[in-house]
Amino acid sequence: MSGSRLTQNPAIDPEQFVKDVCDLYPTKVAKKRLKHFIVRDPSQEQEIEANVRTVPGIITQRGCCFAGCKGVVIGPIGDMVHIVHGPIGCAYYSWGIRRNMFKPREDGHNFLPYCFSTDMQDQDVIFGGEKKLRLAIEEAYNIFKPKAISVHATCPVGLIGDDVQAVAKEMSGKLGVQVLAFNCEGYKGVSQSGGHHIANNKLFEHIVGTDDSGEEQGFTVNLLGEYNIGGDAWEIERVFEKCGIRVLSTFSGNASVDEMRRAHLAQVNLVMCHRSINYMAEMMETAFGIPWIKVNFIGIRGMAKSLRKIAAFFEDPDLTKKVEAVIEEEVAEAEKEIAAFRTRLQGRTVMLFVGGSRAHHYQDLFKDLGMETVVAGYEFAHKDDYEGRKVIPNLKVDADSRNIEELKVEADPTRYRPRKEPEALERLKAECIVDYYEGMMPDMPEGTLVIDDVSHVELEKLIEKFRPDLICSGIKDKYIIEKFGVPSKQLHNYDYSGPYAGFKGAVNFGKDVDMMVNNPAWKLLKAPWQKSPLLKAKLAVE
Amino acid sequence: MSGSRLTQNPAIDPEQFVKDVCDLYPTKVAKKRLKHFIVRDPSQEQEIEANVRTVPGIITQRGCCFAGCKGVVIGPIGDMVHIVHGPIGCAYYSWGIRRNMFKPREDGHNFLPYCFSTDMQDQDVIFGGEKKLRLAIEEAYNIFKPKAISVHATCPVGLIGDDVQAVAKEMSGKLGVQVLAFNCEGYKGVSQSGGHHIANNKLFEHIVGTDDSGEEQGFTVNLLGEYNIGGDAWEIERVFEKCGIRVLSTFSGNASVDEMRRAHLAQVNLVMCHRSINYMAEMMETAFGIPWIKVNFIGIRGMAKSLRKIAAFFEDPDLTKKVEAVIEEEVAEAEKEIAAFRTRLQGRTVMLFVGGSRAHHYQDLFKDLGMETVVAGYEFAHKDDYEGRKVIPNLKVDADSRNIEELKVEADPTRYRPRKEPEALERLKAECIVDYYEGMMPDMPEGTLVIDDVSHVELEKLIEKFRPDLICSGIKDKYIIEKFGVPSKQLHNYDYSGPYAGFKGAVNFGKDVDMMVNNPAWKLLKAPWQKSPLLKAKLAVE
Amino acid sequence: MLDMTPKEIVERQALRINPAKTCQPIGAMYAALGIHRCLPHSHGSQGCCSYHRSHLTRHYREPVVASTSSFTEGAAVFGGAPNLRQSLKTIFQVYDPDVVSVHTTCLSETIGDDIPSMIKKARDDGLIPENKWVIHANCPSYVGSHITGFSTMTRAMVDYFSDNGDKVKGRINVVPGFVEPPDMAEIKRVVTEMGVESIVFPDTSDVLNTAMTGDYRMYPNGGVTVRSLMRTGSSQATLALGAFASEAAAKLLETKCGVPFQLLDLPIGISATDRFVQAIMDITGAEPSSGMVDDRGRLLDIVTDMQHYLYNKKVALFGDPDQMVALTDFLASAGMKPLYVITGTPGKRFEERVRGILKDVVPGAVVKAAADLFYLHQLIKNEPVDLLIGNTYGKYIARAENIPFVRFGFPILDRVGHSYFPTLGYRGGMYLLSNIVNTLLERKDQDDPEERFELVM
Amino acid sequence: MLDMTPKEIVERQALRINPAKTCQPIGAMYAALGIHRCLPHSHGSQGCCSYHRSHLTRHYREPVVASTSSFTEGAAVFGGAPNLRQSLKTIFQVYDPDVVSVHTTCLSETIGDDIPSMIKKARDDGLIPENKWVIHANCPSYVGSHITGFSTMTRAMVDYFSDNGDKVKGRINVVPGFVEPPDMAEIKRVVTEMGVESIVFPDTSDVLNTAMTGDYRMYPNGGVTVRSLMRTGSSQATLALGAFASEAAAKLLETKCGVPFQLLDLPIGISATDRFVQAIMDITGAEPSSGMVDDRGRLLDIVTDMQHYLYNKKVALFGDPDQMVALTDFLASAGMKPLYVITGTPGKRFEERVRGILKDVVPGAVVKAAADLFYLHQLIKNEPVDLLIGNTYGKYIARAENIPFVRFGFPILDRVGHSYFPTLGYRGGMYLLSNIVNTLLERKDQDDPEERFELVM
Repeated sequence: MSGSRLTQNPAIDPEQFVKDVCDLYPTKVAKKRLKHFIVRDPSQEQEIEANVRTVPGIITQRGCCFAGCKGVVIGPIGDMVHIVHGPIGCAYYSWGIRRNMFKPREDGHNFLPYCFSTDMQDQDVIFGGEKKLRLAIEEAYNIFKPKAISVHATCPVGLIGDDVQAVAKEMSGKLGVQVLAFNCEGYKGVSQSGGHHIANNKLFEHIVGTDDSGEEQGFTVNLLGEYNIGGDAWEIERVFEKCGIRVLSTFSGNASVDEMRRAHLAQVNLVMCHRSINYMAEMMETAFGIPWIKVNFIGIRGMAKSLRKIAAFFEDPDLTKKVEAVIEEEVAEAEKEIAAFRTRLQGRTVMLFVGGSRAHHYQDLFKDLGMETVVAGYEFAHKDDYEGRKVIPNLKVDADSRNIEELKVEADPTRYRPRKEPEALERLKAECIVDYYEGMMPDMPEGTLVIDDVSHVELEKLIEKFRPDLICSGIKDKYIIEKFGVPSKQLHNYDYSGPYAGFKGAVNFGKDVDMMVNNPAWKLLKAPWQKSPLLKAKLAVE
Repeated sequence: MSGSRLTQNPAIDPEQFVKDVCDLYPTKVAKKRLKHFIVRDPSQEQEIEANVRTVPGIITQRGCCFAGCKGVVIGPIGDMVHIVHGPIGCAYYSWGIRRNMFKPREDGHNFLPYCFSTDMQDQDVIFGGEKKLRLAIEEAYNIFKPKAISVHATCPVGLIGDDVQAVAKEMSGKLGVQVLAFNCEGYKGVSQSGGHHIANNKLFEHIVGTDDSGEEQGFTVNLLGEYNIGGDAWEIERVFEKCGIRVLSTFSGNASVDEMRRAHLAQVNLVMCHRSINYMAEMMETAFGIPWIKVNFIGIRGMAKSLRKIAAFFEDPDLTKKVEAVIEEEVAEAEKEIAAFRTRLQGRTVMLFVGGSRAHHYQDLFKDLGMETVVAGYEFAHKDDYEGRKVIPNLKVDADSRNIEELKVEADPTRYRPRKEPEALERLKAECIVDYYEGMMPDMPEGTLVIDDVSHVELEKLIEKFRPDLICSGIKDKYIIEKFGVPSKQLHNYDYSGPYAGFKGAVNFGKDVDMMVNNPAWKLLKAPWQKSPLLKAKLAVE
Repeated sequence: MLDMTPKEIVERQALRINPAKTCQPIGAMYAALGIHRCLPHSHGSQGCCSYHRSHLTRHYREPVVASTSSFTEGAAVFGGAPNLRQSLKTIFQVYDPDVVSVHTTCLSETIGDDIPSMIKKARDDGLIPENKWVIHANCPSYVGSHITGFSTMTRAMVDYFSDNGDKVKGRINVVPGFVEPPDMAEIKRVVTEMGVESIVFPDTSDVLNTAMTGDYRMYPNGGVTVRSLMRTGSSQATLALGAFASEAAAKLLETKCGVPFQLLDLPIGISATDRFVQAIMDITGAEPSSGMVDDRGRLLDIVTDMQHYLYNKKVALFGDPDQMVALTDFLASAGMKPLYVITGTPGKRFEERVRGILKDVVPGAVVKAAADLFYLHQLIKNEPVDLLIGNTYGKYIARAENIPFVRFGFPILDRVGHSYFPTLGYRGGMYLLSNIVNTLLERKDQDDPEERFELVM
Repeated sequence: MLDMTPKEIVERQALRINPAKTCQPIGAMYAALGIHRCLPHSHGSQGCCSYHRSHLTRHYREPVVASTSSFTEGAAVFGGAPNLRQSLKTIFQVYDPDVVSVHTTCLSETIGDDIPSMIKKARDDGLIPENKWVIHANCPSYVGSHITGFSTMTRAMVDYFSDNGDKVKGRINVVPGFVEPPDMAEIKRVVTEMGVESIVFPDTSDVLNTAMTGDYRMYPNGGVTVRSLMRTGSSQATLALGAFASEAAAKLLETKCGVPFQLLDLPIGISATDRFVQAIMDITGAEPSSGMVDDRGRLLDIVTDMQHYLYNKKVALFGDPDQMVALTDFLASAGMKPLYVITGTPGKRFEERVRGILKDVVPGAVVKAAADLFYLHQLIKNEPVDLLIGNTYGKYIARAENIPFVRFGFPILDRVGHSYFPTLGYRGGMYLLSNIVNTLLERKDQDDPEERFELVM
């Protein structure tokens, strides 16, 4: 592909566009924002600014630390009671909206449709909320007898000085049930991202590796950073099962806390959402000797490629054969089914502004559909998600990042077990199969735009200037985009559809994109009289 | 009861009311209509005009001969295919609206939710419709393989001279399935009543007594003129079963044609709707020796009384004991359950304009509820329904009645079997238990009004003058009455409720009447500002 | 439910099973109720009048008053002239309408009663008071359907009342067709909002959706007045909405009074309403109000917002031909797939029109006039659909095949709303489409397994 | 579904499970969107703004634009003044609103940020352009509920804008409360139809139910203008609809500008709407239009027509307090039995009012403020109901207990209609009641055994 659609139109100079857009801001703000734009030039090592504060007043997609911790990583664990400690809102807004699906296990425990909060009142803010939190944990335990309880601190909790860790420990002892406390107050960090890290840390410290029971045989994996939105994890597991690969635990889609406790028994970790879960992958490798593979199960070819990476890791001829057979069968079927969509979508343009990984993942799938990603960016990613993990050593730690604890991890004295001979591991690393993520930018061709933490006004201008055929974003942008007459696909919640992962998911996605892009309703934006000047009909008596 | 509410109000002279209402008509019409009004004076033998033509232009409740035949008597037989021969309307309007319920028997045959018509077109009217009828019967047979088919002639069929009887006979022979043809063209007779008679005749001639198989033991009865509206027949059967009385067949609610064929094996016929089915009762007595009992299963006391009549007929001490036990139990329970309704309904007035029997039957039930029937009348009854069967010998046969065939019936040479010794039968007759119906009028106290074939304008005036608490009528009147702010209970279709028969039905009816009469919504007829003159509020700045 | 219906479809030439139409006179009666102070009169057996009144009453839950010639066997043999004379005498004395609309029935048509002569004689003999009118429509039930009767009675309004005269620029006639009272009101509202004077006829709004006040009025406030009907002849143009129900009247008005007409689809959905609005603009030069344009955009907004639940959904629809044409167009434009489109009313024109709409969208669609619900059910048994749209009689099929069901059309006997909320125009489209979407969502909620039960949809 | 919920009810003092309320700021944001060209600004962490925008967007399926002070740990420690200053700078340059409405959050409230001083300083420092306004509302999330936030922001409109002045006879203010855009439009329509001039504030109609036209406008046509808000101080009187959402603003307007107010129930159903109309009559001497009286009668007609399906039906309802009060009254007047009436918002006043309504009708009713859906579910497990009415979160209970469910209130995340069809006023009552009746009928159709499956209902 030589240059993107953006650069093929001589009337549009992307560099000029970036400049014009930033000029809308106050000068100092403009200077900051400029660094979040890249007009791709693959011949250069390009650097983008990411994971820094959003300038106050800018209308951003971003959320808070609590959202990243409770909302993204911890909330999906379905057989735990997750208590939000704070005023009612934070619990309320993170209740049932993310479509992280869960099927209860044999014990029937399922707290996913529930919302638990200490519903803090002014008295609690004035006199401290620890007492209420203690009582809330006890009430939750008495009513539900869950296997574990989590507590999530919200903004005021940190300020008034409630020691949620101490309360958790105390109640854990008193009730005999594990209580995990997360200090994920909303103001921490610059986006959801801090919350992911906090969640990773606590799960690693208190859950992973706490149950050594049972022998785990065969090609066992953990799915990390797969949240089972719209049932993605189930489609992945369907294919895995055909191949003979067994998922021990998922972080944290359809997750059971019992299974997470035994995650350290797996052979390899598969990392889907690099941004939200790479901490866990790293820590588990250090502590237990489990390497990780960056996978992307989104897209037909992406799925096939990821399966091959897994096979390559295990270096088992039978598995490789089985994987290849499954790929052949599933790809053929999927390709057949998307053919019609592809015909109708070929050459259409798309922009992606979403999350910390999906804006990259879905580019594979759009390629399968013949669509061109002309602009892409993340909401809360770090530089390594754009430029690859190679930049990590050089990341500067600013005040906002420093607030999020970096655990010191060492090899677990009893549980560390290298999964590969050192040379094999080195080879896999050299082949970029293991412990490797190259970031989004290498996949973005010349002349495309990369935009970090896109703002409302930037989105408006992008649409006006480039009028893409589709924009993938979240709920807050969706109807703004669509009022322009441009279809907008929510890639957080899949517009209440899914699964989109795996082979069948790709077909499903193709169907949904075809529906949105080619919906006849878009032809009705203008009434006939708005399209052509008023015609006096032959009937009119003059 | 000394005089009705109507006469207790000195400001209202019912006689004057009748005169005033009739004065609204053209003189000749007024003279005719006057004969349809009776202000009850039990000290006199009062005569009412009934079963005569409605004057054209008068807005009447009445329907046609087809409605009486297909709609009332034949349509409810659920395991037959009923084909309407004519333009589409007659089949369409008689499709599924009457709430005659049916449960299929073991063979699963159930044609109740279906509507069959020859959908006659102009070509058929011009060239004759027999060919199409033949084909329609054949198609019906080929598709459904029913046990029997009926054909119902509509207005134009008679005029163009289609010989439906001949076609039925021919197709019956050809297909080997019984085909009954009914010459029930809409213009025959003066109301639905002619259609009942036509239906009775054909069923008697071709269905009843055509299957002698099996022995029928015990206290066997047929329910005649019970159409299972809202499940009435099922409630009656529930009580019968408790008593040990067995229903062989019902004419024609929840009716199976197979069971009707064996109706002649029963011990006694129980006549509910005297008007629509008395022909059958009479003919079966003549042909098979089955006496009939006029029953009324509507109302707690009515039900009890009817059960006692049946026991009296069978003269079996065990049955009598059982019946008394059932009555004791059921009456106590029902009385308990209606007590609250009765408290709220006591003394309320009701008018009844419905059918050929229900305007009488329901008076019993309203008495149970403490309500007073102040005006009542039938839609299509004959003089005997008002004045009792004693007047039958003196009825004059006019041109309209003469059109409806009167079958000559004789004792069946092989099937006639007297159910009672002659003296026992005579005694039962003398006790008014058997072959006796006294009509509605004896139950109407002094000063109440009896009105035959009430018209729209009469109804309006009745409401304006007497403002009853409830009027029972049909769908055409319902909303007219309610626009006056007076609740109107449909006694044809029970307002989609029921059952109303039997003990539980009476309770159910009490509940429904209480709901209608005491519904708080009636208090909202007028807005506050319509009730009191405009008040300038204290807020108004003058 | 409907367990007797076999899957295998065999052609029927004679037997109609579970019709999707009824007979002419009820349509004539309904149309006539749209004239202010008009008493419909059924010239035939009592049963016709009783059935038609009952059926309309069940649909509207409102008083439906009409009289009958109460034919007996004598009239059937010797003709109904005396019955009609007696009727007129009784009616004018007792019920005092401004207009008596006589419609025939299959009986009087088969007899061959000559209604115009009878009316003339009645007039000559003084049976019709001064300033009172008797009009008539021939309604042979064995031709067409209830839509035909409606069309004929509407045409009779032109025939009896429309006066030729100098054309009043900017005033239009709208013949709305066999639609609901709130639809007729909505048409009036929209045209008025464009600042255009209109005469809508017939007009059953405020006749068949009246208030509960404790005061019964035999002739409610609504209905087109005789005076307005007379003035239809001097309007600038006529918009006939629907070929089957409305074209005949408009055509006669052109012939009789030289008022040109445009035949339009019923304004169901965006495009058809656009064409309706455009036609008014073309004729009068008026512009749609900003509120109307907003409503248009709101309707489109529902389509795009909820496209996930609409797109590619297979729909079976049945009903009256003008409704089916416009509805098919609307559903297809919203991304749905009308797989079966059925009307009971005969008419090749219907099939051609609907097939034209579906040509590129659902090439395999089954489109059939003069068809019935038994056939539709069999089609569904052979290839199921995701949604059924039609009148109340569809509920048997919906239950038998477990298909979500939206009630639309005539009659609706088992739900409320159709008397109050229009389905015509942009606003009506919002109501109809919300109903469709919510029905599909309700079903999805029922079907979804517990782990896929959605909070947000 | 909800299998973890035990039947046995134990008192909880600390743990809220499945709330029937949310926090203040979202209410403030919603109210502020009802000002023309206003950009709501959330003074707190980014998450608040994101959650509130997302939630409102899901409910309205419309753009909901708001900005945030994007607090980080530094701001939490040292206060949010610099963030607010930077925000105002950015906002006015980039988004050019007429009004910025700042609402606090639990974070900035706990910190103790003094917003009025910050605004004053920003104004003094020239950060607020000429003819632009910055207003504020304190929204401690740990007090009250979203209704409180709505009430406070509405009060702020009076505080910042209302000018005392000579009273204009015949002009009234209406504070509609936390109701839907079409409800606010319906109130305007009704008042206008009475010939009365009114200022309705806030007014989210044409803001949160806009058209799809292909042209995005960050500030849609709707919303009460600043000019109108200024003029509220010279209106003749204020009608405050709902004690919880609207009284505070009306009271302040009385104190500040001497405009007397009447506190009324939300006009849901016949009686409450009667009182609303009567109040306007009392104040202005205006009369209701005949169309309104007709609509009233139509609404009553639905009640009487469908009484068989409503009477004595046990209902559980939950939602915002003003809605619950009026709805309870409406349902009871239609013969239904509200057995459980729950709101998440705290307030003894609510309990007293609803108990008063139900005193004679359902003496055993459970009425509870500051309650939650877990409790409601347990109540239902102990004595089932025939119908559940509430926001989308009720769907879990409805599924768990297999109860027919009518969505009413905020939020509705899984159906359409609430953005377009009012539930206030006589017309709104028709929509709401039709919905209730049809839901009950749908259920009856599902439950009826085949032999009792009804064609006519």
